[in-house]
Amino acid sequence: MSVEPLRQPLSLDVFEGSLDLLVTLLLREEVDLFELALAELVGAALGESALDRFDAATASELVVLLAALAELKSRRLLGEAEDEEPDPDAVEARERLAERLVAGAPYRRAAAWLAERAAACAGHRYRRLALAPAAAPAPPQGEPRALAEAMDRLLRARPAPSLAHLTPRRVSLPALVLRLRSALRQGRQLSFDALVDGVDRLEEAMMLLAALEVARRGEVRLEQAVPFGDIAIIPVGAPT
Amino acid sequence: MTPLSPLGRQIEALLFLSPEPLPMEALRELTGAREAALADALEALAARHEEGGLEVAEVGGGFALRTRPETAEACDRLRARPPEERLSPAALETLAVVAYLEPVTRPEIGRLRGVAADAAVAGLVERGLLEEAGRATGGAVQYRTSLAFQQRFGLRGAEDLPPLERFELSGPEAEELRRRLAEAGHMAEAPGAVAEPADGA
Amino acid sequence: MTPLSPLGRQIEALLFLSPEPLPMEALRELTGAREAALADALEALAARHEEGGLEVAEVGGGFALRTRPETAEACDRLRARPPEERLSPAALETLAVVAYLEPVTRPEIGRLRGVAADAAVAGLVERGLLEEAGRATGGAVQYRTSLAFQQRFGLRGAEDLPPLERFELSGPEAEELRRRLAEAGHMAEAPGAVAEPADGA
Repeated sequence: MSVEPLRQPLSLDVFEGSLDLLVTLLLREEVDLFELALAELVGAALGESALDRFDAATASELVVLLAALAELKSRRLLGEAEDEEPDPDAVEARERLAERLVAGAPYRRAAAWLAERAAACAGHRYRRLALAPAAAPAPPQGEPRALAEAMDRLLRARPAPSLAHLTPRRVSLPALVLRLRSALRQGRQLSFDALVDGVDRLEEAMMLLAALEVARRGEVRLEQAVPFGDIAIIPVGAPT
Repeated sequence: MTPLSPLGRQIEALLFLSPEPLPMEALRELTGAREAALADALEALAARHEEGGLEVAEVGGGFALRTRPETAEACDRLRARPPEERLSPAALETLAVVAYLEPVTRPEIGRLRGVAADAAVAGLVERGLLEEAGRATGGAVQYRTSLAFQQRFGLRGAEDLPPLERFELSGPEAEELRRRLAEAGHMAEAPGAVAEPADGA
Repeated sequence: MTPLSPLGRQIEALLFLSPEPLPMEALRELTGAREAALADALEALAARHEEGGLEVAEVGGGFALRTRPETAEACDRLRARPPEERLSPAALETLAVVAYLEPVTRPEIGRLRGVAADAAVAGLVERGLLEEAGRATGGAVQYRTSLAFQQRFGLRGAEDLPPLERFELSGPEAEELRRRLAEAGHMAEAPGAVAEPADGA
């Protein structure tokens, strides 16, 4: 299996993080770092459909790299003399960067190997069902009043919200839009309840936003038979 | 095709029930059979599942039953979950670093990757592909790859990873990199320095 | 034994994965096949599993794959195997935070540990070492250690916890620490704040 991500043409599919892009550029004879238009680089790295496959982590790394390249270009444009004595600090910094690039390169190639592996193993599903536990002990005497009280507490209005309990956001709207789209690729109607089965309330709310967003773009229509009932997410063009 | 031996049946039932791959050692304990007999029975079991919807796989340090890829679509409909999300390049690279260096801390990953690894690591922990593995001397949490990682990438264990040397830049490649870097000009502030990992947790 | 048809393979994979018996109606939806074809495929699947460790059973209003009775002994041994006994470092840390500060919420645990505690808390609840203890003012679920925790660690109660050398965590001081933890939630740059990802990487 030959993995040569560094030799592939520049596109999002080979964009392996900021340093890797730099390595790619440096190793490609045909690219002169200073003739490269930054705008072209953005286009090449994120692609035209960047919005559809937005990946915040990758994009933020690109931003960091672009800032660095912009700085490089500006230095060059200011026209430092070619034959000037090289600044020892600059030489040292360059050597440090080179060392880091060389040290990190194997992991970027290993990542490409992993990506191939993942593609080869993509179809397998594991059962992962917990073993039936030993028979649960019979509950001690139930107290019906306790049930009523528990229900009552749940139904009663909650105290004013405080920010203290906010859990950090770990789902993003673009990611959920992507997930929804890939689920819709089967061309079948989806059940909102099934989509959010087992997720927390925040993610459920975000998924609703994602569904509304996809509906706004005209890719699906939403139907809710009864108030508070399940929402059907129907791909446009699918039979009702 | 011949019917399964009683031992083969036991193994099939065990692999079916166990939520985790069962190492040979566990099979020995659970069946009381010897390793040679177990190996034969496993082979017969694998043969029996050829041309079916399931297969016997050696993955994550043991043996497991899993579905065959051609049934994936129906399986994903059953789980009412969208198919597994593609891993981003940042996530894959982070996984690669952890797989080769585990246990490893976030700052260490960040140093190798040239960008802070916090988001990538947290995302991978949430997806179950990385897990915590204690703390380093300085107090930073260390991470390692999980069983789900091995299942997803079809690895029996760390020994299935190609040696890292295979991926190293060759001498000429590294030289070339240095030369181009030098040509790129005066870099008092190396681009990589901009992206120093932010956390010391 | 004849190889399974593609439909048969799908059914086998579905019955393998499904936690509950699948009614004919569900199989129809999941495979898109007609009932007559499904019935044939189910029959072939059942025949294929004769003389194996598993069997196709019609049970609870649907079809299921389950272990055969003659494998029950080995299966019981698998069930009786003590689950992972050792507490992971993450679990132990989480237990410690709860034991010393209970009742405490997940975000508070995460703030103290420097990494999210969701998985560790869930695992400990599942293992019966932590339990819910009502809700904090803001609505977040609070946790405390369980009776099983006290038994396992040989403690009669919180007063049996070894004193911490450098901190005094009983009474008002513990209150104070909890208050600070809660306030940290309001502060943008809380020192121990969990570096959370902006999205799944």
